[in-house]
Amino acid sequence: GSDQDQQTESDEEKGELQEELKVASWSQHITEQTNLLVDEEKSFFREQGIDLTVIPGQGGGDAIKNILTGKADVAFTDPGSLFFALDKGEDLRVIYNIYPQNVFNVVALKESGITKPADLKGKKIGVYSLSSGTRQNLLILLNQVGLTEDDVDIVETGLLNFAPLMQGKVDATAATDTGLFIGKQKSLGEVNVMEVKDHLNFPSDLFVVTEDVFQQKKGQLQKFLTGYRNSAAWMMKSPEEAAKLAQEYTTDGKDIENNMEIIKLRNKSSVSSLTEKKGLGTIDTEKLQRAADTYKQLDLIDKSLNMEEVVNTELLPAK
Amino acid sequence: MKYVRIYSFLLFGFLLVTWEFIAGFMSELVLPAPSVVVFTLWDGLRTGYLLPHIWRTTTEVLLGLAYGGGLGFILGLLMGENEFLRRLFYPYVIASQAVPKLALAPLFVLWFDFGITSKVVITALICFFPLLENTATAIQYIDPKKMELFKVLQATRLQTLIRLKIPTGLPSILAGVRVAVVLAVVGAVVGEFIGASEGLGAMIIASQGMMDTPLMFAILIVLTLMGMILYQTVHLIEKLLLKHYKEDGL
Amino acid sequence: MKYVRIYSFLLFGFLLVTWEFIAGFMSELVLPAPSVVVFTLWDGLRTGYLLPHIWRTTTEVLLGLAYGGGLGFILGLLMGENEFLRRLFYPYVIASQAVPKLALAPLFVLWFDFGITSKVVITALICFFPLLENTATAIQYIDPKKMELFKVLQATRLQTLIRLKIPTGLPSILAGVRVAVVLAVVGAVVGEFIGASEGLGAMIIASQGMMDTPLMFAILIVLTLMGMILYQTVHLIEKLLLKHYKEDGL
Amino acid sequence: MSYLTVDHVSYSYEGIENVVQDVEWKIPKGEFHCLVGKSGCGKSTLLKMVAGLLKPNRGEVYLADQKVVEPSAETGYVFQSPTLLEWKSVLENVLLPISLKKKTSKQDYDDALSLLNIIGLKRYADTYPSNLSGGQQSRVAIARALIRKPTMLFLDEPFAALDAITREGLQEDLLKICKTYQTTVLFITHDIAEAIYLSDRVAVMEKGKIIYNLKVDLKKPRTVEMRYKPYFNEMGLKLRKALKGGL
Amino acid sequence: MSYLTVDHVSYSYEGIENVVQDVEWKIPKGEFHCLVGKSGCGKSTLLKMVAGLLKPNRGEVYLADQKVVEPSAETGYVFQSPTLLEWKSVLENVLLPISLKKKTSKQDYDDALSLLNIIGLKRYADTYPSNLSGGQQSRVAIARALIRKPTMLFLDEPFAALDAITREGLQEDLLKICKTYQTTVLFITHDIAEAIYLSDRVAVMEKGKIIYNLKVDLKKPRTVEMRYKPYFNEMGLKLRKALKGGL
Ligand SMILES: Nc1ncnc2c1ncn2[C@@H]1O[C@H](COP(=O)(O)OP(=O)(O)OP(=O)(O)O)[C@@H](O)[C@H]1O
Ligand SMILES: Nc1ncnc2c1ncn2[C@@H]1O[C@H](COP(=O)(O)OP(=O)(O)OP(=O)(O)O)[C@@H](O)[C@H]1O
Ligand SMILES: Cc1ncc(C[n+]2csc(CCO)c2C)c(N)n1
Ligand SMILES: [Mg+2]
Ligand SMILES: [Mg+2]
Repeated sequence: GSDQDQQTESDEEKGELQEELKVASWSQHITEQTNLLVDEEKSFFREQGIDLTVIPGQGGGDAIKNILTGKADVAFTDPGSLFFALDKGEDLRVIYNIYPQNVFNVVALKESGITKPADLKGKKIGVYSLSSGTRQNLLILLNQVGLTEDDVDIVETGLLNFAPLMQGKVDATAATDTGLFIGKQKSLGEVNVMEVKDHLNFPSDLFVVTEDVFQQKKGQLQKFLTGYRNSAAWMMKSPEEAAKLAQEYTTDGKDIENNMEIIKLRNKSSVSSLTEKKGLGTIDTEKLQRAADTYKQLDLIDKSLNMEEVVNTELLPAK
Repeated sequence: MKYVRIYSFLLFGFLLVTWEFIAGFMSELVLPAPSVVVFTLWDGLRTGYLLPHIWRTTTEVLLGLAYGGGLGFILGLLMGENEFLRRLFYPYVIASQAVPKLALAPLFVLWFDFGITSKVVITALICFFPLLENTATAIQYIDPKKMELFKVLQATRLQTLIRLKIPTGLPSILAGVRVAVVLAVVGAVVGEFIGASEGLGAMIIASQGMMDTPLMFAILIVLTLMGMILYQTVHLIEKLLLKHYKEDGL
Repeated sequence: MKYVRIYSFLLFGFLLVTWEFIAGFMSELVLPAPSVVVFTLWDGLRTGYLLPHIWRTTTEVLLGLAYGGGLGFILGLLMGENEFLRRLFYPYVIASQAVPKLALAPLFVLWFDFGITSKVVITALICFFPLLENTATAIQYIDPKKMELFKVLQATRLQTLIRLKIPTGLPSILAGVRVAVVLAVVGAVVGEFIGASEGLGAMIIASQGMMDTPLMFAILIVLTLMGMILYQTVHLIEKLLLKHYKEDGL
Repeated sequence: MSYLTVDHVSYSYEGIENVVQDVEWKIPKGEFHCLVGKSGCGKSTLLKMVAGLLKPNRGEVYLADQKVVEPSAETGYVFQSPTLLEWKSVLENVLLPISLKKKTSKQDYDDALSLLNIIGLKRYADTYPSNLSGGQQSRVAIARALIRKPTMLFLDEPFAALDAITREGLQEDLLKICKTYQTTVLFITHDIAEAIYLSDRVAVMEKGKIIYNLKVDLKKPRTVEMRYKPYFNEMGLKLRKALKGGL
Repeated sequence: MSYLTVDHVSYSYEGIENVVQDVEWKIPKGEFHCLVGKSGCGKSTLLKMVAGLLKPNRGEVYLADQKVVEPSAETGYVFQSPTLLEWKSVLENVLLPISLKKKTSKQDYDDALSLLNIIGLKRYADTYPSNLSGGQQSRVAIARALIRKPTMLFLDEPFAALDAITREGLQEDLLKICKTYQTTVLFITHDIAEAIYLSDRVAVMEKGKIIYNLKVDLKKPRTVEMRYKPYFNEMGLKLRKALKGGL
């Protein structure tokens, strides 16, 4: 309908062919994804001939469902959700490593004396919700020191997860780097932080596509990845500008100072020694494999997954 | 009318078949086939896996209904009777309804606890409004002749309420109860979305986290059945109470 | 009655002061003081930060109300009139209500889209039930003498419905509308929880993500006001329509 | 040839048998028949059946040779209780039968006002029923039955709530209207004098059966003097006797 | 000494002025007074005011020397329309006034049944009001007003829906009951003969004013023959004249 008309109109203006591409995100439009959201302003994707739409969602599962039903072409999702979908027999491809660093952590108040994962035994630990990455990563952390879900008391706290911690209603809470930053802003006080990446560092988010889309839209996907890489590079180079744009283009980017810090954190998690070498987005298949094996070990999934078959690097432009 | 069962059955069958058919084209993650869902449900019941959750949610629904329904009815009576109270407190009643409980849920957990209380409070808060509104409305529109009768018989205000206004308003009040019982189920589940590790709402979240859509649908079926059983119970009670009200002359 | 405004004001003031007082002992994260909340709200309005979200949610609420209310009213009429339809479709109506909409989110996005449609559908789905239930109930309990009158005047079924049953059932139907408008606000917000980047529901999620409780409260206040304005509008319409119904003889 | 033919009808309510038993009745076109009988004997039930509101268990009813299965457009009916719509003004209530058939015209409006004038309620046209006295309400119900100028009128104690003077005035008006439009009338009353004064024929009902049937041989138009004639008294006594318990 | 004293009362409804105008009335203990008047003249309004249901705009009402501000436990009231509770059986409807005051006893129950017997509805005790004929319903309303053995009775056309025979029977019963319990009665009727037969005094109302007041000098207890005495006819004519339009 009218979308189409507008489309052709702007095509004519630009005098080049714009191809539509939809990315389904695990979240709403948030500051840490500013680079994905500012195409109107910065044209990272339009320069590549891609007309990008970002579809919001609630959780990595939504992102995957959206590509499975054809509502979107690319999913911006976490490895956990990828594993679950693969476990259910879906045919998916990983094409880009958005955040090679694991951003999850477990936070305890300084006075609690909890400093290492083993101290968590028998404690009450908060997670965002039973479907959240905080829970899965907490399990992984516990697993690394030989603990299971039964050794601790996991409670859901909702997004305000630091409030119960401050009130002493929980002994520790599972969170992410950005969550912890915001918590500290809200006078969380002195805390001990146990980073999951110190125990099992696997990527936090990936671009995932279905096999069908992968086969049919290779060219477009390639352009998209180039665009994304450029946008990520831009966000690293000029976080101030990104922080400012976030105010307009995101739902939560109210405060420019905070935006700046969050963007810096994400910039940090976008790089690893591997990406330094081979360029942004390079997929660390081995680490993904270890993560998948851990999920299997934790009984979160039934099948043994082979990441070699899932990961595809051919679309990623060389550095 | 006697064929309604047959048509009902046919319609149900048709819907099931359509669903099964459509599901054939879709990923199980998005729309599992009814056969798969029923199997999952059966499995969950057989192994007893679902039972504690069903039990927990049922408890919350019933407690929430008792408190919320009771409160809604009593407040409805007070506010229907007394314009002063109505004007004084109605803004707060509406506020309590217009606020999405899901947003308050994290705070409820902080204000109350992680246990059953916060869920019962949410359930009660959600289901008290239809009863309040219907009760308050019903007892305001009473045949003035009957009001005169009770006045001439020196009925006290309470007697007029209990012996005239409530009986006359019963159909409308019960319509409110029917809305309330169905909302109560939603209320309990929404309450369990946050801060629970047991109950069908928590199960939904967990199943979503694991992308186990068949399990989620199985739970939704349990919830639907729960709502229907509650609704039918009210319907039966109504049939008994309103034998002499049925006024449809057609 | 004329002092009700004063009391109302006093009560409001008292509640505010209490809240401010209690908030003094609490982290802003758990319970922000009203002064802080009002400042945040004012700031959000002044800078225009909240306006597009308010606009978006209002649109969804109004559209959802129009569709859901219309559907509920019409289905209520059909099901109140026709026992066959009632028995055939009621199970599905209840099912649609007992299922938590939040859980069905992915399906909604699949069937409709991630834009405004899915939120309008959810809003409509949530607010159609009270209207359906109240309408169906109201038009079933009609004075048999009036039914006889319309029969003797050879009124068609449709005329009897429009000229007798609906006018008689109006108080109860409007009670349903009042419940519906308030639920509509909740519906739109829940719809926006699913996956939206605009609207007050999305803002709530974002504010929680930012742990910005004052902002969340400011949004809840906006939502409350929205519910109250809608409720009051219905109330005004009711006053106009029901001038000759007011039967309270006290 | 009779206009209304009641052919051996019977009726039972659920649980109450033989409320009307095997009633036969013929009313020729333009005639005015009355039905009297003790309270609860089945008069209203018979009237509803004849008008097509209730379906006889046995027997049939014909109006102008058409079998009656539902109320017809030719009939006007006044119920035992006024049954007005509270949310409509008096005028709107009177116009209701017309407005259910078509858009009301200026003519209908004038007709309604002139009927309101006859029943003495013209100045209450814009009042709402709940502000009327009992007798005023029943008069509105009468006007409502007449507005469509029916060829067949069924009236169930229409004047019961009226004082002697108003009642007599309306009796005259009713007779005049019926004469003008050749209306056939079946009229239930508790007032024996009223029955004699108005009718060509009076029937007495007891326990669902017509037990007595009296032809009234008085000239038309009736005059007030007739009421005090011995023949009138005689008829009255006959009817009283029949009413009191068989012949 | 009068039992009921109506002291120059007036009443206006919103928008309708002077529905009752400056009415004065005294009813001595045990007397039976009737009020007649054209439809809409203000009878029901006056009765409601006297019973304490409406507050006079001017003037006052005293019952047994107590100022009437609200209905008292001493009074029974029959409304112009029966107004029964549809969800209660006939027996429960009759017992309503008692059950509002206390737990009903076996005695009350027997009283109710014997009243139902008097009004001829004993076998309908367990029926619901919607299954009764119009006249049957109004009889239930009468029984309901009598169940508490009031010392003061207000009746608003209680017999309007009844046939002559049933009506006469109930007139006798009413007179008997009133005599037994020394009940004071204010009775509205449209039937002039009924007014004369029942009352010690008949008042005629017009446009809210009492324009005529007639003492009935007939022996008590009344007998059927009295109805046909010339004195009876004479009274009737006087009242008719008053009703018809002033004296
Ligand atoms: N509730 C009311 N509001 C306004 N006006 C009223 C109300 N009730 C009665 N009236 C008016 O007051 C006048 C007297 O009414 P009332 O009922 O006293 O008459 P009535 O003498 O009892 O007549 P009837 O014999 O027809 O019952 C009437 O003109 C009527 O229109
Ligand atoms: N809807 C009903 N359901 C069951 N029984 C009824 C119904 N209506 C009337 N009856 C019974 O049928 C009998 C006749 O009632 P009907 O109304 O025909 O009497 P009626 O002659 O009109 O009396 P009245 O003069 O008191 O109006 C009564 O005994 C009554 O109890
Ligand atoms: C940087 C980053 N932070 C948080 C999440 C959220 N998340 C991680 S796993 C998981 C559970 C499955 O949905 C969710 C919601 C993310 N994807 N990326
Ligand atoms: Mg009758
Ligand atoms: Mg009156």
